[in-house]
Amino acid sequence: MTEIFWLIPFLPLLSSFILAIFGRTLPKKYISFQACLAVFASFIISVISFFGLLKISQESYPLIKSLFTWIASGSFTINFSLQFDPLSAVMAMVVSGVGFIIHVYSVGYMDKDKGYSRYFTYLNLFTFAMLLLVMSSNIVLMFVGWEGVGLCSYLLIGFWFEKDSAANAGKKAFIVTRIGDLGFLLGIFFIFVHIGSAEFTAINQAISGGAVTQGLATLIALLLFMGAVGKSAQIPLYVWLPDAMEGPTPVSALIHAATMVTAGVYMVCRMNLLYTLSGTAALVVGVIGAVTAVYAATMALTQNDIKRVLAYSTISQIGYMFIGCGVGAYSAGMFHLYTHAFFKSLLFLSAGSVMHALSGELDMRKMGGLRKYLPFTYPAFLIGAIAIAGVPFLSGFFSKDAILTQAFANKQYFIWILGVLGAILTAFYMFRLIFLTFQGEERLEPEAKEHLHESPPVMTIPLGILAFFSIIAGFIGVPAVFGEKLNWFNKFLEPVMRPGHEVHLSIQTEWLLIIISVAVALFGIYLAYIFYIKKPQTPHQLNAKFPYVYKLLYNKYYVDEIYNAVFVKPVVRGSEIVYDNFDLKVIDGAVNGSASVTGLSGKILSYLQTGLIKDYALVFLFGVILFLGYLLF
Amino acid sequence: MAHFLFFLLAIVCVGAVVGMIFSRNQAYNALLLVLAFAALGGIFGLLSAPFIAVVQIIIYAGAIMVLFIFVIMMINLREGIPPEKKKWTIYLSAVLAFILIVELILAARGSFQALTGPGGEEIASPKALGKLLFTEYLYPFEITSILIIAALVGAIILVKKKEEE
Amino acid sequence: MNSLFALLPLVIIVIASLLVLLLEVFLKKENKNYLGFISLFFLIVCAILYFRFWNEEFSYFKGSLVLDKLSLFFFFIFAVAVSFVILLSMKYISLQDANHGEFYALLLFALSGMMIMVSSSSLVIIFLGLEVLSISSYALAGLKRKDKKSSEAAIKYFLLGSFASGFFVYGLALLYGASHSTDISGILDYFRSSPELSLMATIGLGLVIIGFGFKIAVVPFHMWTPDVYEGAPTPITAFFSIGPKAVGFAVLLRIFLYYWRITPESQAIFWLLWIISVLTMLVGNLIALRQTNLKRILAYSSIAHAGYLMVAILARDGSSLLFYLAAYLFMNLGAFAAVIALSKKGKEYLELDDYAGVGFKYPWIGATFTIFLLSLAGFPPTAGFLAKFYVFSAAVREGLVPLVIIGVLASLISVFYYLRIVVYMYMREPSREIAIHLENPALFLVIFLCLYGVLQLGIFPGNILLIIREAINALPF
Amino acid sequence: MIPGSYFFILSVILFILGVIAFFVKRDLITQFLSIEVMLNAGNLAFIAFARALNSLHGQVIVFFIITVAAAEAAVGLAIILLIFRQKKTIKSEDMNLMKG
Repeated sequence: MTEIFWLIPFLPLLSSFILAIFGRTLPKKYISFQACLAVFASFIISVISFFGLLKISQESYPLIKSLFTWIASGSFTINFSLQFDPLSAVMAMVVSGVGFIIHVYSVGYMDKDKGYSRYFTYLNLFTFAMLLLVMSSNIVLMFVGWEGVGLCSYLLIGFWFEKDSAANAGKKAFIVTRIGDLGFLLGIFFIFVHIGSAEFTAINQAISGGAVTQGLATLIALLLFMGAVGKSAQIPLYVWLPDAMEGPTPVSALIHAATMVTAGVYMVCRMNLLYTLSGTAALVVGVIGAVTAVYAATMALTQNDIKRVLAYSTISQIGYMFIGCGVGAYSAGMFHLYTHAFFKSLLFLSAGSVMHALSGELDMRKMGGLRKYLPFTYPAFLIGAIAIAGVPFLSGFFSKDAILTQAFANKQYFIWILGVLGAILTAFYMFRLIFLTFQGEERLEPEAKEHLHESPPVMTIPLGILAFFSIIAGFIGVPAVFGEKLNWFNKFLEPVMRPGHEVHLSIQTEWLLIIISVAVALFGIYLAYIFYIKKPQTPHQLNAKFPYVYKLLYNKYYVDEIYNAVFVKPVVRGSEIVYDNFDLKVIDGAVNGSASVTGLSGKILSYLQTGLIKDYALVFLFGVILFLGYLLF
Repeated sequence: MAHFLFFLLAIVCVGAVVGMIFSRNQAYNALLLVLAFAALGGIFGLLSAPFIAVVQIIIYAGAIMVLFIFVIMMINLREGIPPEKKKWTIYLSAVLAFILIVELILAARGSFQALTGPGGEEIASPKALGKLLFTEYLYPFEITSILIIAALVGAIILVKKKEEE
Repeated sequence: MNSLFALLPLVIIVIASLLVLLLEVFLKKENKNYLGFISLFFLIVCAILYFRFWNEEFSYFKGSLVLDKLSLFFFFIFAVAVSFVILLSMKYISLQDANHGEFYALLLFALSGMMIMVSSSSLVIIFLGLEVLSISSYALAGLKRKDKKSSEAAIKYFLLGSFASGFFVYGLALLYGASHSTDISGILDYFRSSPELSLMATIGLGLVIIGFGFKIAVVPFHMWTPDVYEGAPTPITAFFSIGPKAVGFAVLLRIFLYYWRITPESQAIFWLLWIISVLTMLVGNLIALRQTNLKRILAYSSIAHAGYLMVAILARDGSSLLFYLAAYLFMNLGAFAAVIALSKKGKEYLELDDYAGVGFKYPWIGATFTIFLLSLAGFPPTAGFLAKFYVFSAAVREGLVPLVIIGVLASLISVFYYLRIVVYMYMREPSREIAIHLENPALFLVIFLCLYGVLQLGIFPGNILLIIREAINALPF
Repeated sequence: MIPGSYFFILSVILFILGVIAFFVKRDLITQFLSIEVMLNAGNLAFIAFARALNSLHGQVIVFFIITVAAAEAAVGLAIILLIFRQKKTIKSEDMNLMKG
């Protein structure tokens, strides 16, 4: 049964073709049925193939299905071939599984949209490209998927192109990620030229056979990482992701949280031997990941747009994944990718449900107290938030803990500290989001309140499923302290990622680290609680009711003030300053600036094009003279 | 004598082209060029190329330039078009032309010796030329027929009056 | 095979054009499409003949006519290009009031010029072929006789083209004087054997390269391109963007594949071409950003593509050059076909604003145009991606890493303007009403074939790569 | 016997004069005439080299170049005529409908 794994990407492609050609004439019900079915079938085949994979011996990994010879040029050939190994299996299941759930959710979410068939065409096409990306057996074919997901992301961000901002955001996403792709492509060229093959197995053989020098490995690894930085929205190429939230929310959940943006992490894991060989490259990956994790988290602190908070949170979480890769704990990175897919898409879909209820409102300042109106969405969101904050024993706790433990174990203390700092911020901004949205007083617009309603089952059931997985998904990779044998995930990925730097700490240290991360998470939640729930009313209420405990509580309030003044205020204020000055002006400005510089040089050059024959001949003559002059001297 | 003839023809040729540059009447321009090309034909004769010299005078100075003059007559502008008014174009092109002349002469300076080398005295008879043309150069000779047909078709297509006009 | 038989395809093409000229007189106006079919028929006959020649000997008329596999490959490219252009023109010339039978005749003359050029190693014959091509092209550019832009395009092309020819002839004279030969192999032998006179020869070679540089439109010899492309009748623009370019590169390939090998120490021309390639890629793409006229955008894009092709010349890699040309043929002609599709009687829609909402109004045209544009921008899995991939990986293999970085950057810039067209088609509300003439089966056939070509070359390039490798390996040196 | 270099220098001068005339003159016909001058300079160079090399090939090539010039003249003048009919002008700078 395992041999049919090559069908996995092609079912959505087929469906996408059918929808592209006949979509306008088909009834809505059929469109959604077919689109979901195709992805679901892919999921089923992935699961079957996965179990098939478990049965066969590790020596026969990876399973390769070569469909045809794609490029044959002189000494090397590139096959259009797919491979299935533990890494691909995990990714394929995540992509098709989460993809299926989001397809179902979209049925409800996009119900009234006029571009219904177009939407599912794109979404299916995206699923195909993403599956191709994770299942291709060589880096060139992977690049095909890589560009394909970029294209679909562009189409889907700009889906509501009537809004100028959406069209622009789509373009921005596309262009910025292409900057990264520049590096990726160059990396491929170098692999091509120096290793002579693009197949992952051959590349790995060349690396483990010592055919690749460290310098070359560093060069290639850094070039490839450039592509990952663009695609996975890390510093400095992250600017497109917050803007990408202009797209429909399910798209944000699927592409800009669960799958496409993690392609960079997947790629680094796929090339893990290369990064293990080059210490420099690994360090760069780790540092960029750590800095991004903290930086994006501070950005998230002050956003008022619910989806933008989640977007920055995604950037930050992907930073964690890169920390994992950077310190050599690739399977920890993958593990976080896997859990993150569940809880982040859960968060996005819940946010979508909130928006749906409020007729598209995104501003948290106009929400509040939604808890009682959205009895299903609220707990779903809460589960997601707890998971991402790292509260035991939800999925996010295990994966984040695995990454931080490995960072510590590899003596990357700087990265570890940044990671811990990021964890506090994560808990803080997530619960700020919860409190502002669901708790506290209602700040709704009157007309929004009128048709406030919980979403239909076709949307809430996916929420339920994702919530369920957000809770339990982590148990396949529990830390070593709970038992050596329990970390099944690590062991499963071991054939692909021969443990490079994975170091085992003593039980005590590991407990300590776990306690730290739990404490950190709770501390963040507590801060958010004080800051957004308690502070507004507490002082005078307490003062009136309980005069004698007043002093104590007053003191406590005093502590809050200290927190407020010493910790929260500076961070928040700093976040605002950084957002306004650095994020918007420097990085965004640099992106826009380079665009306008290119535009300007085009303008200047086109002034030369005067339309006069004589001027053209003059340029020609200039060319001749310089040409001959160069030849003479 | 040969030297004298050469310098005479060269001065006529260059003078006619310079005259064309300064003249503002197109008919004069064309006539001056007839003169220049005829003089050039003489120079070809000095270079032991009698057949080409004749061709130059009959075809170039005769046929081609007459074509020009016909068109100039047809267009018949009331007033001539004076040379370029934008001074910088003239200066710039003069400077560029000067650089070009230096470059070309620099390029060829090593070959001046070879250019005056011995063995250039043999008169190329039209017979030898014709033989070469119809043996070794038969293929390009046939190609010129395509060239001329294409030119004729192109010219006619562009200027013929349409039936409905 | 005897040498007269080897001339047969050329003779057939010339006879075909004469026949078309003759029949033009007798055919009624509404039957002029027959002329197109007649031309197509002869083209196919010619292609079959060339197909038969594939494994024959290859040199006739003392090397004046070289039917090696390289020239045969180029014949096929030209045959495909010209037949596509003929199919594109059939409706166009009646819609745009240019219904001349001579149209096809001139096109066939241009084709014969290109055939002469690629199948010879004598620069004199190449020059004659170039002139046959150019003279037909000048006339073709001016074919919309009532359109002022068209005749302006013709005069610009003509004057600048003749200006460039003047330099070419002078360069040829210098080469002849220095090397005693006008044959490519003779000249290159001279370069190998006697370096003492090589300054004049190098300058001569430089001027000859400039002459071809004009034809293939590389910066700074490109200035004519956008205006001529804009003014010429659109199918002719499509022809200009591929025909003269391919033929120019064919000759450059013949010169340089050998030249690099015999003068490895001669760096001057190499670096000149390097600079030209960089300038071409950057200038073409940068100016294209500011254009709003589709034909001008495609004109600048064709300049940029000449830059990428130049990279292949610099990488000394013939097969990637041939593959790029084949891919470029399909994607560029496809794009032009989509532009031509958007026209009605007496009116062409060429401004970007006209394209707003086209993707929804004419979904097929929109979708295929998008694919062609993506291919031009170099997206996998289209032909354009593989073509760039080949060229750039060949360049990396030769150690031209900075060139490749610039090239990839330039193609990054190009994404802006290609996507802008897509954005207009799919993401703008139509600002004005456009109505197009849709009954044009020949044009849709071309679009379909180009689409097939783009995908075939992008996904299953195996066969054509085999052919290309044979063509390159069969080169005498 | 006159040194070949004289002829060569004359040809260079003629060529450059042709180039200058192309930029100085403002009507299409005379600009075209300037190109003819450039072509003739090329012819002169060919014949000078032909004599120096004692080979007839140069002369044959000149024969072809004259043919080319004739063909170009036919098409070029036709285009100029077409322009004149449309615009009633043959000033070079009036050809400016397209730019940018």
